[in-house]
Amino acid sequence: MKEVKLFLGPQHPGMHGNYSVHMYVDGDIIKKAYPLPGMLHRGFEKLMERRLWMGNIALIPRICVVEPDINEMVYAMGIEKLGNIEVPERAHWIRMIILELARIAIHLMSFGGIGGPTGLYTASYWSIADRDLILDIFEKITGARVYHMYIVAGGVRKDLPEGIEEEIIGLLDYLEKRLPEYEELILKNPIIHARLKDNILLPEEVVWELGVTGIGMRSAVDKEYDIRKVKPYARYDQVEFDVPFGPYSDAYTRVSYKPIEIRQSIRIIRQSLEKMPKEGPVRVKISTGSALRWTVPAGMVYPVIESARGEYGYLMVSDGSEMPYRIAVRGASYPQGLLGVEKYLPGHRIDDASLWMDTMGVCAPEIDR
Amino acid sequence: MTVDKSVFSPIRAWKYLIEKPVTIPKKLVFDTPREASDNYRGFHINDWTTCVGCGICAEICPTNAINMIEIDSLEQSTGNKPERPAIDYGRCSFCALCVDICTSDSLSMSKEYIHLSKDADTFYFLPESDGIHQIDFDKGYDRDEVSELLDLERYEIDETPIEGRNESFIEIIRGYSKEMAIAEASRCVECGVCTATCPANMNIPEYIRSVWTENLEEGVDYLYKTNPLSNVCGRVCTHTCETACVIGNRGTPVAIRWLKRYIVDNTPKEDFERVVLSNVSEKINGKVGIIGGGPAGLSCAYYLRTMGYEVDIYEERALLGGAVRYGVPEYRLPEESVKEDIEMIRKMCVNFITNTKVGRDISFEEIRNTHDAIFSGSGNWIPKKLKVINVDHKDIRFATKFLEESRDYSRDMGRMPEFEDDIIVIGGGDVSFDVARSLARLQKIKNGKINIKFIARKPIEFLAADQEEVVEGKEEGLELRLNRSPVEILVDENNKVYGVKVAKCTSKLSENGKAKTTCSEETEEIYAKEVFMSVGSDPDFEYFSKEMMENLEMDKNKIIVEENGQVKGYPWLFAGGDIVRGPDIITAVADGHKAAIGIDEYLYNREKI
Amino acid sequence: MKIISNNSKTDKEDMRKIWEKIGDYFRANSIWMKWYCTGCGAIELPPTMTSRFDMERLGMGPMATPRQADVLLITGYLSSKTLRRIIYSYEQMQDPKYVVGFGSCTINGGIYYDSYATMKQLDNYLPVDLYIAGCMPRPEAVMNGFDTLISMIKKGEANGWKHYKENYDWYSRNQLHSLGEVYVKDEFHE
Amino acid sequence: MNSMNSIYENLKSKFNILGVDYPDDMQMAIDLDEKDIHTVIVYLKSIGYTQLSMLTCVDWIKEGVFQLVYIVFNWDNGIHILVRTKLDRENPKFRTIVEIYPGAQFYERDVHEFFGVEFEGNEISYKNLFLELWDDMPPMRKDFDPQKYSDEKYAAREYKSKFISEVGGEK
Amino acid sequence: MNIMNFIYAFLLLVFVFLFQTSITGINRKVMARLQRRRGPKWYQQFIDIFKAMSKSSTTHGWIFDFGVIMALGGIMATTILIPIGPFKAFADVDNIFIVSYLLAVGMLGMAMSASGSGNPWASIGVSRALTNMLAYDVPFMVLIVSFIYAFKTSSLSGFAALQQGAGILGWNFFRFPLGGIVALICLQGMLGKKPFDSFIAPAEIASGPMVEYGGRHLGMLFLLHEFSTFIEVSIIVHIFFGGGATPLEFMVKYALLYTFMNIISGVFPRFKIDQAVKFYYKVPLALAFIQGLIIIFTGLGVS
Repeated sequence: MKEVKLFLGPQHPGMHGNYSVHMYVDGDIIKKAYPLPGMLHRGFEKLMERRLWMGNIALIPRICVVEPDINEMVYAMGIEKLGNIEVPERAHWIRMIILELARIAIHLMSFGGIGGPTGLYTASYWSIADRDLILDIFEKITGARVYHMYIVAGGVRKDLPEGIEEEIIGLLDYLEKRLPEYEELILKNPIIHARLKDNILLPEEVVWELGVTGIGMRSAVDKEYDIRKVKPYARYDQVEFDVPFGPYSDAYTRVSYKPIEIRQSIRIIRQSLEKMPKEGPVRVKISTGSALRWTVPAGMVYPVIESARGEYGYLMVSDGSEMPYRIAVRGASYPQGLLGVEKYLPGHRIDDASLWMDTMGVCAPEIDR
Repeated sequence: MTVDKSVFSPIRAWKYLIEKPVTIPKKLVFDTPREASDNYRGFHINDWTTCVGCGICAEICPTNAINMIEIDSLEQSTGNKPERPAIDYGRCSFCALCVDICTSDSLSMSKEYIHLSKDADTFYFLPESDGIHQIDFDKGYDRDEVSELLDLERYEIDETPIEGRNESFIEIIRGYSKEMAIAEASRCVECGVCTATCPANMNIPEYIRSVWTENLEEGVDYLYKTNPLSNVCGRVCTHTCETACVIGNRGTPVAIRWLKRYIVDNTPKEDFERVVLSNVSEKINGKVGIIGGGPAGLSCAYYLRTMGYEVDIYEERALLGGAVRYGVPEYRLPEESVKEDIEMIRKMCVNFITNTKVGRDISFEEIRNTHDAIFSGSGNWIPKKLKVINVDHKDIRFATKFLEESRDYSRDMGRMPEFEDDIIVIGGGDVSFDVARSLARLQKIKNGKINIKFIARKPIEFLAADQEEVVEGKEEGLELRLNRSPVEILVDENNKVYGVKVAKCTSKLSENGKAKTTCSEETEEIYAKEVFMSVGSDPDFEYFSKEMMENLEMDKNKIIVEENGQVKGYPWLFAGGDIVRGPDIITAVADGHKAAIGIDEYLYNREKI
Repeated sequence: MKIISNNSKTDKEDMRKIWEKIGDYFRANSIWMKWYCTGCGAIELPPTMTSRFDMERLGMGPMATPRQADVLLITGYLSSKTLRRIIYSYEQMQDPKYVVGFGSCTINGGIYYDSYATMKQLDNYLPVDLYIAGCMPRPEAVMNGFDTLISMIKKGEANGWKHYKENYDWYSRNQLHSLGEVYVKDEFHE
Repeated sequence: MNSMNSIYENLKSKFNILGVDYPDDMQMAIDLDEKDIHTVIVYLKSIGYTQLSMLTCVDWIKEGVFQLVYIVFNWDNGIHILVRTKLDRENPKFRTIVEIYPGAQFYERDVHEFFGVEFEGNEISYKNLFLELWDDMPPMRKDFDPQKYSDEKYAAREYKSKFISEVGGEK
Repeated sequence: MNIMNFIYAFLLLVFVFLFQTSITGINRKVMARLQRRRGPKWYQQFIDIFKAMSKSSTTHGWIFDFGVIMALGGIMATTILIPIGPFKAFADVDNIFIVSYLLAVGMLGMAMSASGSGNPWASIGVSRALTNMLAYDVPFMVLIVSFIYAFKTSSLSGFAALQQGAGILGWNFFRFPLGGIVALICLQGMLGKKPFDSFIAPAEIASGPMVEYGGRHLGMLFLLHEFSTFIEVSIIVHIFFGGGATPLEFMVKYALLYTFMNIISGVFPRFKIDQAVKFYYKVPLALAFIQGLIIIFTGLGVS
């Protein structure tokens, strides 16, 4: 039988972001699949070499649109490691609050986002509206909704505004109240069970073969493989939280981990608000002089953090001048988004293609850079 | 995990059929869009009254969105460029780095965030205090000390400790260490406001950059492009550049003078010489005579030599340098430094004819006849006198003469000048502090204690002298009697000066930004054995012929010249330095440079004819 | 609050026929946008579409295919690779069709002004009916933008599609200059 | 730090390591000759460094070399090892590691596309992935000027705003 | 049959269009509520249809054009057979088989047209739509056949008349609860609402059959959709909810039933097409058989 060629994306409602997969299908079964990235390629790595260390903070959040803060954090960590800079205590905790709020935001979006490929739009409408409340908090703290440019090398850009703690706690309370409703709607939905259970498997060998990290890895290898646990950054070693893990990774498990992680993030934020020093400096200068002449000592380092999709890191090289020499981005979804699509999307049905992209966590901008 | 699926569980979502939606009402979207948060990064606003047009916002902008637009209605002034930033919203990423780095605190962002248009040109806009649509919005994002991107505090320079400083003429400032110099240089933002303010228009940002990049040879090259007395100016310049420095708007200005000095002090001598002498050209047909070996003359000589002219300098005193060598005390400008600078000029094969006073040892006409052009930078050496009673008393001493003596003493070329152990210094400018502080040192050396009263009309903040001088003078034991205007020199029956009668004054800032001083009837008497007066000086034009004196256009004892230093009516005569405008070394250097260019042009044109 | 450019043709006599006016009324109140997230501005579209801002109040909604869509949202930067596909999509759309440029990148390249992969001026390649300032524009700004677009359509001012037809040569010359080839070679990488 | 020292000692006893660097207390960077890369990576994989986090390249144009950086990660002890080697910039060729880490396939394609390094044995890496109809040198090389390329291809806007003519010229 | 019948038929069409489109519009608001938002204006659906009609459109060959017209014609022809309460344009032709047959003509016309567009997504969508039709038709026909057997009538108004007078409990839905459930499940499939909308699934096959339609073609498709929705819901209202003694009663029942189906659709995702077929052949078909056996052998509920 003749194979039909189909384009999943870039302008396909099932595709999140400007990404494309070419599928050769036989009936409803995908026989071959080729990822086609690069629609969002902007040459970040080149552009970063042409901007000041400080000026790059405008650029880096844009590498991953849905979760910008991790970029700022990795970049800041890299500079701090190269320059041996000690970040003030309070800044560490503020960073954790920001990062975890961001994690909630993206998990909420992708948890409700499962409504997109499956047709449960109500979930998407709810989750994005609730995510917007987090963006409101971000706006109050950082001055922008999406691209915060808040975590900078040496600390954070501004201290927390007054009274924001109560607002954050209020939001967390609200989310805790809402989460069961999401679970009723999504996780307990029999048709979601029918669609996701035992579908889109990710066996342990595949994890190691591709280099998948994050929820996908943890749900498959039954180990607590989370950068926050394995090599804690900021003050993750001083808060208590659990990371969900398990031995069997199907689409349902991966989706069901998201509310669990949201709850753990809420727990981390609550502890952070409690343990954080109530005042004190939040930023140290990374270098002498004006920002036009901030330099970072020469060296090469690979700072890495846990994003919502897994290990996220930059290879940062400095030659001691006022601009980075080279920054290479390891997008967390690079393995599953390229080799994963090519090797493991075939065999699934067309119906599952966008579900595959969704539950594997493929984020186009961080692949394209 | 408990198995939990039920057809009925999703149906619970139906409860939202009767609950209120979370949608933001249309009114809050369209009529009065929701107010953004307090530090929202909306559109830019710029307070034009505080903006200095430094252009740092354009410099830091990671998107190249900011262009500086020249505004015709604004005027260039110290520390102020007639330019204002225009922002391209086809570029801007709303990162607010421009706000964080704004040197004058004028740029900030409002809570306004809606601009829609079919016309792309409207997205390029010149922010003023009222936003893009001339609608008042609250201020959004603004810089605070955490988000600060400038380094506002000056890095400590190594100084001689205060104790014992007044016991000798050893230089106070020891200079920057390498780390400190680089740190200080990194504070510079390369705006170039200083360049416009510097009389010599030195390439300040460039040489500071060369300190930062540790390429001092390049720095020397930049220095000598506009100033051949870098060693001197690295120590005693009046540094109007630092007054203008935009970092000074919110912090302490970059120590431009000390960085210049750092370059000179830390470049290896042979490199220094190589760089400087590489500019010298082969001699061409043309000979210029220079009257006065002061900064103006030396500068003129240097640049004439780089252009290839033969140069003779006529100097009245035994050593070249003029005010530099005879007017500035050793503790500020050590002999070594002056020597180095002058030696460098001598090495360029400039003829130094010392101990030759024009008009006395050689006539002006003779110089005129043997040279193609003349540059005069003879300087101000005749002291001015205050209009007070008994001012013509023979025992009153004046700054120029005393400084000369004291300088000769400190370089072991003369004996210690005479002075009493109880002295009043009348003044207010830098020179008067030079006098007072030199006297203090001499007193300390001679008597072991200091007794000097310093009288000035104005309070500290309005004194003409550098604030540093005032502070250091105080530290060294001067007794400041400010806000007092002398009205009479007290002379006793033996015709001996015994003090000064002063009127009490008050000063306040007037509308034009200058201090206005008014003195009351109330007087007091301050007693001392000797009075030094240092209230300025006048030029000595003895060497000009009578006819010339009549023809020269003068304004308050200053010769009026063309932009290039050419004296009106005498195309072969150029003048510069104190006899033209004063009041400081760097102006003289600048005049010398300009005159050199003017002379070159004049001679070139003459040859053509 | 709403600023529409001054040089739009408000003062020009309204030449539309009555049925065109009626058609414009319907077209203004039911704008379907094409579901294509071209750039990072797309991240503010979900909030705009969903419950918090509820774009459907304006009669707008996403559509899966270019044939059904009325408005093409260029949500930010356009890499040359995307631009090829955008041109394809635009030409597939049915008249009348509108283009809205989101944020800095569509106007003058934005933060990617020196990137080798992104274009700077959208209106060199496609006729743009409205630009929205911001990087990226907030949902409120987006909503106001749509509102402005609606009133422009009602007044018959959103005529980019006519302009595209009339100046097709100019546009296609620009497209060819920047892209080399507009033709999408989808197989090249497989 | 101790554990990293022991890893280093261990590696040193087996391989010829040209240099070592500790950028962080959970990271180690080792420099190798290009012929040793494969054996070291195989060895590292066998002792627990089962994940290839990244493979990328740095262009040291002044030295005339490309530096390949393989970052491998051991999830159990949280240590990243940066395995580095230098290639001649004029004729950059290397052998693929796809048979060791299959995940390297697209990283190698990436490096080929942006630096022009060829990986023998990974045929697919010769095809461009991100850039369509690319017509210049590999763009991540240091001697490539993106501004120039961009200006030639994509014209910048020339604004005709009112204030430019009203208050003065653009500087 | 005289000229009045045709005038009635025309008025009926106009009425159905206005009524069903308004109901759709109101239901969009209801769905919006469920999603915690306000939703569009109630007459938005009219604007959408007229807008689509006012736009230009591309043709992909005569099959593409003809299919749409054929589908619309077929569906409109079906619509005029549907009684609204006691009102009928043509007496005695509201036979369930005629209705089903004409409905299928409409569906096939659309399938033909969509295939004519040549877009692979459309082909997949069409094949899914037809599969879907096959899936829900089997249990539904089993049910209908047993009803015809029990009530000895095959006309819609006949079914309705039999239930009237006995109050709410006299409705077939309550007399034959198993059958009622099967009918609702099948109705969900007929309407193409979730969980049985895999043939238009935007996230999977980019709206499936509609992928190449734009402008006027799309407008006709929308009309088609409104009319076929009306037919499908009406059938169920007549057979299971007692039709209407007055047009108003019918309209109220109709609106409630349609809204109910819609809010069910709002909280469920969609089945994959193979799952949908499996589901229909498992649960509703079994239930339909059981219901049929009960009717045939025990007569329970037939009274």
